[in-house]
Amino acid sequence: MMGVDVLAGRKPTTAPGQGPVLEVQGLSVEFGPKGRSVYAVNDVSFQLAEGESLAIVGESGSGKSVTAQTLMGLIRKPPGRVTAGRALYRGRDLLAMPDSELRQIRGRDIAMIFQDPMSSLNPVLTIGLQLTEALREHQGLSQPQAERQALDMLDLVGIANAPQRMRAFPHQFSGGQLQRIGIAMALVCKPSILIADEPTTALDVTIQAQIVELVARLQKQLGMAIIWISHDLSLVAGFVDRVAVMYAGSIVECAPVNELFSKTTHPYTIGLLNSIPSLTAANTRLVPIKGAPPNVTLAPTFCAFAPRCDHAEARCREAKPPLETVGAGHTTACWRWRQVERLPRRAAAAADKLAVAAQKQEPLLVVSDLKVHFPIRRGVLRRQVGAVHAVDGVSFEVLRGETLALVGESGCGKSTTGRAVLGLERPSAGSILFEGRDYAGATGEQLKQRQRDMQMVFQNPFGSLNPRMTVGRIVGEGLRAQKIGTRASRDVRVSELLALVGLREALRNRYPFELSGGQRQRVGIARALVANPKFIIADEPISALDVSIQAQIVNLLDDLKARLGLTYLFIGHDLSMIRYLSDRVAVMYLGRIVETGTTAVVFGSPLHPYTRALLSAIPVPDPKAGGTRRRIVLGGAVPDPSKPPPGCHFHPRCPMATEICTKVEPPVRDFGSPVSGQHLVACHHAGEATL
Amino acid sequence: MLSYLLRKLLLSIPVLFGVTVIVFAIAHAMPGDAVLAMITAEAPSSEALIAMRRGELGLDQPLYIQYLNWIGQILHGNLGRSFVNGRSVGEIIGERLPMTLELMGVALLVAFLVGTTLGVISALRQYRLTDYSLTLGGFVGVSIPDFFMGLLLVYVFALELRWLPSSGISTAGDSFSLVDNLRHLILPAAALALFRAAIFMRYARAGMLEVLNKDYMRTAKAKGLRPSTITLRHGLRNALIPLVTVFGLALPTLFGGSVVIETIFQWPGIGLMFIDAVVNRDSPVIMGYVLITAIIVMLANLAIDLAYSVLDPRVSYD
Amino acid sequence: ADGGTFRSAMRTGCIEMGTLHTTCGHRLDETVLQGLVHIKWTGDGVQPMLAESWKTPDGGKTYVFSLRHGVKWHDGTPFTANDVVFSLNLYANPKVNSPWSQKLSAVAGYKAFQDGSASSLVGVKALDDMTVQVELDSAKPLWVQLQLIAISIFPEHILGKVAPGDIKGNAFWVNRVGTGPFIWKKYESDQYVEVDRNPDYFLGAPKLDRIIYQIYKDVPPIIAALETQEVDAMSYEGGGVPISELARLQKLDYLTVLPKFSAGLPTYLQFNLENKRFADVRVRQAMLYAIDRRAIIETVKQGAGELSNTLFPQDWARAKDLEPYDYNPDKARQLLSEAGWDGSQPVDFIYYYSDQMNVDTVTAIQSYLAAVGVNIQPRLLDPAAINQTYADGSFQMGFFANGMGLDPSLGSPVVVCGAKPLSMGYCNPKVDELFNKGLESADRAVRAESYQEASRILNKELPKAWLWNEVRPLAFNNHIVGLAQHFKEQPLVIFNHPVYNEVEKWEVAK
Amino acid sequence: MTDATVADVPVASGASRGLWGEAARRFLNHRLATLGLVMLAIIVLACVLAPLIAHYGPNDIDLRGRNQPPGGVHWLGTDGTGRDIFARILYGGRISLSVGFIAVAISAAIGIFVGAVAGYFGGKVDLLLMGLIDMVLTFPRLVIIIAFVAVVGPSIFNTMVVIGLLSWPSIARLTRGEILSLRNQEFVLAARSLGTSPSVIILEHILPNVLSPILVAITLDVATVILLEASLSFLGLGAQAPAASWGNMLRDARTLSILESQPWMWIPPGAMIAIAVLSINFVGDGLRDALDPQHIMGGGAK
Ligand SMILES: Nc1ncnc2c1ncn2[C@@H]1O[C@H](COP(=O)(O)OP(=O)(O)OP(=O)(O)O)[C@@H](O)[C@H]1O
Ligand SMILES: Nc1ncnc2c1ncn2[C@@H]1O[C@H](COP(=O)(O)OP(=O)(O)OP(=O)(O)O)[C@@H](O)[C@H]1O
Ligand SMILES: [Mg+2]
Ligand SMILES: [Mg+2]
Repeated sequence: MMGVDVLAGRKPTTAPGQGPVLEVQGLSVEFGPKGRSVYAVNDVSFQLAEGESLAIVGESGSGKSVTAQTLMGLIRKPPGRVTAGRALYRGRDLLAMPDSELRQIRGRDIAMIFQDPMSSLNPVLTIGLQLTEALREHQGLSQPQAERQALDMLDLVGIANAPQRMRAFPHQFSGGQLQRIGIAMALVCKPSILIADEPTTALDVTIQAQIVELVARLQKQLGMAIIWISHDLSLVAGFVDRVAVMYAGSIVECAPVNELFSKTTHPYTIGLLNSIPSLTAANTRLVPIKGAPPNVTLAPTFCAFAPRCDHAEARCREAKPPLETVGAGHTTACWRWRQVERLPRRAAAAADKLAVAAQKQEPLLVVSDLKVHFPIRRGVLRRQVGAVHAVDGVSFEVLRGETLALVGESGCGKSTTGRAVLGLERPSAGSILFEGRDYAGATGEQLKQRQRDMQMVFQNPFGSLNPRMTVGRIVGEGLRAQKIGTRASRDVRVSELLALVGLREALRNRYPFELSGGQRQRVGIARALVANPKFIIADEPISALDVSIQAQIVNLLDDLKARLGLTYLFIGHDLSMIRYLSDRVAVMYLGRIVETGTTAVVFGSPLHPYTRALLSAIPVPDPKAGGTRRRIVLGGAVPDPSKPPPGCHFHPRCPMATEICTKVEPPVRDFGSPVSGQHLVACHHAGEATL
Repeated sequence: MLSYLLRKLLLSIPVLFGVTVIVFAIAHAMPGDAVLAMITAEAPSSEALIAMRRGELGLDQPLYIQYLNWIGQILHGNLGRSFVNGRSVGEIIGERLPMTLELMGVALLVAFLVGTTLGVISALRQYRLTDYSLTLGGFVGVSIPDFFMGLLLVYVFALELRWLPSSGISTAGDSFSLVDNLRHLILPAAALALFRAAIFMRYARAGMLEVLNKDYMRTAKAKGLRPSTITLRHGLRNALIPLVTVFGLALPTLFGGSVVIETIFQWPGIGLMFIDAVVNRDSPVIMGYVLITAIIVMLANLAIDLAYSVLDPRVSYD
Repeated sequence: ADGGTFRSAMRTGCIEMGTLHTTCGHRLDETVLQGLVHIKWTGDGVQPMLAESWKTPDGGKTYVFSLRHGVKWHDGTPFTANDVVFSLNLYANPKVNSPWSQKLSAVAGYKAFQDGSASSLVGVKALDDMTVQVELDSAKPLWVQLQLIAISIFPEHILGKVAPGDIKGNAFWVNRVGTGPFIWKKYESDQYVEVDRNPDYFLGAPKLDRIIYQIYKDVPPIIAALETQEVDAMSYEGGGVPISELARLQKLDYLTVLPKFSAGLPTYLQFNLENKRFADVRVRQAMLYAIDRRAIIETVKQGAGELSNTLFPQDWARAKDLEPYDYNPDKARQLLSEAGWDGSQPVDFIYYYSDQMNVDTVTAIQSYLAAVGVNIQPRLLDPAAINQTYADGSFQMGFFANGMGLDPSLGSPVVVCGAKPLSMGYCNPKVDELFNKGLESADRAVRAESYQEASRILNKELPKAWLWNEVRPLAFNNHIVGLAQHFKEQPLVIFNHPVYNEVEKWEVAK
Repeated sequence: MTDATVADVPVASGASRGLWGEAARRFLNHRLATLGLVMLAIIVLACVLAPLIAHYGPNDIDLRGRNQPPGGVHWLGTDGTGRDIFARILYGGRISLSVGFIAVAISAAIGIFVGAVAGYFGGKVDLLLMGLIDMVLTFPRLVIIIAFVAVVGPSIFNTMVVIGLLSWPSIARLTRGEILSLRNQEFVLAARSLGTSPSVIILEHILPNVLSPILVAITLDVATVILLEASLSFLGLGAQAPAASWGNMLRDARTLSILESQPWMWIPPGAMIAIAVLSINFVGDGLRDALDPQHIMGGGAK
């Protein structure tokens, strides 16, 4: 797989630790006109040694990308402005050199992988061209030569059938493949520094694991220094040497990775760690960072975290703390780091999570053998030539008062299932019984009743709110649609709900674009709750949110469930969150449910090979654990739901697959016990220990 | 793709049918007919003569019969004969269409090239002096009606500077030479093109601005490519895609514009033919014109769909 | 020989239909196809062309034409009496359906031919190879001068092979073979007709190498082309120089501009006399009093019009003691109120000259009429619509002109009884009688009496409100010798008839 | 779009201000747009108040005072029949602008309706309406106008109606496209799942969100139609003499002598068209920016 000559051309590098290849000093970047500046990056300094890997983490908008892009001269000027600082690459200041000179360094010496693989590739050019153009530009290679190198690189990142794929266009690849191509493109000139700007955020958990693995391996093989930008501390914990935590444009803490976890000194870092649900300690309440993300339009003359910090004192609001050295290679920017450090990591606010009676209840929703097929039409007469088997025979129950989580990778049919349950999608087969009644074909009053009882919280907090309606109108819409109450009583109810989800009354007349992500999602929840539903389908309600805000929303959903006795169907792919908030889990793969059981059982003793792979891909915010856990990295990408493989849908990617799997659809078997409850698994080999 | 084209073509049949029915009805509702149009005071015609002429041309039959006759001819691949001079409409159009296509083609091409180039420049220099002056110039260009633009151009380039001939398709009586033809083409093509160039410029600017913000532009820059490569290969290629639609929408209006321009510059294309046909109530010619232009517009739209799928590999028509 | 090229602007495209079916383009014809006789360009008689001479032994009932010897068609075939017989029959053939067939309505057997009971004109006979006899139904002393001049002679050996029904639009018309001074060379539709020198022309070989008739639809390009010397003549066929461009062209020393060339075109306000509103003669008179025609001629028309108060443009046909209808709005108002005119009703007013001067004229008329309480609403129509409007009488007033430069008798269609649609319901038997009398003699003095009397009646009764006789400014490039001189001496445009203009004598200045 | 960027925008300003108020504020902050609006307002006002502003009627001829250059009494000079150019510009503006506005109002009404129906209901309805759209798009607009005007007579009102009836397909297409992309947006699904009726969904959720690109198209169309009227005037199909429109004033000035030596006859109508077109487009740009909530979120956000 690894082409020998790929590495042969590599310039000799010094070993890690031998003097910095990149040294950033006091970098500050602002956007917009003077006087109304956005202070995106404030006085950022760090060093990168040859061959070292550094992670920069921080919530969205904290200035990670701007920092990286400034180094490569990629920010647009105007509106961007570098107001101070130097960035020395092997002694030469990247910020001071003319663009023509910087162009020589870009791509050749410092390369970048971008966040969204689809949008960062040019959709109208073949990937062959996009891979070779940098080689031809920088190394003056001929097209055939460049193509050979590009092919080797594609092999290296694991794109099968590379020669043919060179002529394909970006849209013909899956997300994971695209990101591999993005990596190949960055590495093709063998740079000495690789900057990876959230290269996996747009990808699925299983694919994410593949990519992380790949980059870590390549970094070792090629011996380059790497800056890995992420907002997910747990993701990077396993493989980087050092971590820099950014907040509001500044680095607030920078430490070797082990030390960051063991000896955390900055309150923000602590907050970050706390808001991540732990895989080991279930059923503890999440601890969100209070307040909203910082206002970066204020000049950075004080500690930007102070408004959200429990330890803040007057000094914090007046002067910006300098980066102080705490230990070897460990710096922090907090006036009170000594006190902070001494404090114990805040114990999770104990088990105030209401223990919902896990006893058997009658089911609220029974879905049996649900199929949703989308026709594919072709030809002159638009005949139907096939179907996307988005949901292909799904059965499950949701019990009154419980939270059932539906998990699975992107495109496996989770949303479609949810929409079918809600009646937004017409099932091709199967039945959906809600409170024992089948609403298929229901009209008028009946339908209204179900619409009142069953609601959905949508995936995308921005897309699901009409940008031109005020919060008040949005929340009240359900009441108006259902013709509930008078105008005045509706107003009262809206106020109630705003209070319930923790939104100030003053927000009522605002428009969605004036809200933060967390606030928007609360509006979505309030809207769903307004007509007193019994059942809520939450379609990935937190996946678009920042870590620190995710915790807020999850806690809110939890509280509401307890207070209002709601039942949830929670759709998601973030397994650590799901583990935290669900009572039972159903794992979906390509239109079918492969495993169902109580959360404890599914997470504790998964039986389906897909579930196992999924679980192993969960990043753990602990470098030590990350090092020891065995990861099962699945090969291949999600297959096409219009041509699902025969037999067990999972067999092409399954390490345990045998003859029978390719032919016979596995029956659902119950491996449960009276103690652990039902544990349904659809696998021929379930229970066999080998994996 | 093929089946998409077939389907589009199939769909276009009822559309064409609708167009012709309506135009036929309207053309016949115009006051006077081909026979009356030919009468002049110098050679007054008797009622009997008029009736006889009407009979000859089939104008005495009910409208739907006339239409069915016409359609019948069309199905035999025959566009009928001109009421005025009895020549085959297919032949007349065959003679003149190339002229119109030459004029429109060159005008469209020039408008597209000039408009796109200026639009790209304008976008790259957004909110600078160049951008503002191009925008302003563009709007002035958009504000001058074709016929006045034609006169202005003739005044400046034919009368004052004497660089170019004032009208016609070639020097009358000289044997055809391409250079001569092109010299005659410049002014009418420019009169048609200027307005459209301004429109293309607006769209190209908007398209380019949109593309400039795309992530892949940043990727291209991060690869250390030359600015020109970035602008042309990565930027323009993508910015062209929405422009293609504008290109397609420009066609029907271009036919309208060419009627005016052909009249002003005595360009012997189908626009000039059409105006005469209207005056003469020469409905076979009017219908021929309508049918041909509708077909051209449709084919052009198909071609644009094709161009779309070439320019944008993501588009697939199935 | 390097005789050079003469380029003439022509504002029509009516070539493809052919001579038999067009009422325009006859100027072109005279250089290729010719008739037995043409009008002399001085307007004072006819010029023998293919007929060398003719006699009428019985005072205008029978005409015997001796044809010119040695004339050859451009393809070398000799011209004979057969061609003449063939051509006259072609004009009268009902299958050809020519608008000119009326010109032969006096020929014996015309009716029978037209209604299908005869297969040719019995009145037309070839006495021998070079002699043709035409017999009329009754004596018409002016028949040759007034009717025959509009008839061209076609080659029987070519068109004889074409079925009469297919004559219209035949390829012959874009590749004509004639006997004239120039040989048809090339026709480019909507571009030009090129004709080359005929060295064998019977009146002497032309000095010019070729003539190119450049076709234009729009007037401004002709002006531009004149200025850039891309064309040499803006004459009648070009529609004349727009008044607004006159001054501009007059400044150019290489052009001769004739600013006041009489077009023989009486211009008038048309009344739909079948409409009661215009039945009272006082209403019609009031309209003339209301309009300051002198002011319009001086300003809008820049002098391009001769005030006129009756139908005839020919001096000799007009009485001297006509009512002048000088501008007098008070009188107009008084007449209108006497006639009980209802000014609150708008008047539908149609016109079809779309050039700026005429549009301005209509504007001025509208304004003058409004001042006395006649509220006209102008409506610009194209010829087909005008004819339809005439046919169904769906209008009230209009602004029109009719060409009749050649002879006062040509005015009859606009005033005689029942001459629908142009007479608009006017009928005065006395006028009809005078028109008939005017054709009974060839002597101008005798004829003048009848026409002058008619002019008096028309002046009083105003079936149309005569405004002026149109004048067309023409312009010619001086480097064509003979061209401008020729038009300078021509008294008026002899509307739309082939004129012997001595084109073979013109040349390009060296 | 990440949420943090949103939070960067100061949201402190008055909470009770409505979207339209907000849009108006943003619109007024758009320098070119306000300039456009002010110019347009001046033009429209001047045309409406023409009788108060102009000393002359638009059709008051003065044959002895024709072709006068601009000066004392006739601010912009006189034309070939001595009519006051300034008065004609003002009265002509009434026709030109109302042609623009009325024709576009007609086409916008039809276009938005057809587009909304096709886009929202999809399926057979969509197919049918798309066929109709294609048909009208391939209509030779000029042919129909010429023929139609010949049938019902040349009146500017007729012309406006025909232009309106023929110009809607592009707006319909635009609307349909926008709606197709909105139809499955989660906020629409959300409304459906709440039981909101289709008409309310179209009116409250969809139309307000597709309005801004459509408004831009509409403003561009107004400009195009003003020019189309000019072209029609050239063919004698526009406003009928003696009524003035900017288009037929230009047509009247279409001679070389006027072009060369009487510029006061063509520069004013030409300039008025240019200024009107420019202002309308500025207003259009401004409207787009003002109605686009993402616009204010600034920067490179798309
Ligand atoms: N072109 C720009 N104009 C104005 N502000 C900008 C621009 N680009 C970035 N910013 C601002 O700079 C700040 C830092 O942005 P940056 O993209 O670096 O965040 P990030 O840490 O990469 O966040 P994410 O995780 O969302 O990618 C943000 O507040 C952002 O709004
Ligand atoms: N209207 C539709 N027509 C055709 N195919 C569809 C349609 N809607 C969804 N699909 C396909 O059905 C499959 C399941 O889609 P669905 O949205 O349910 O996935 P998901 O599990 O929610 O994924 P994600 O995590 O990305 O939201 C996908 O392959 C999708 O492309
Ligand atoms: Mg970023
Ligand atoms: Mg989904």
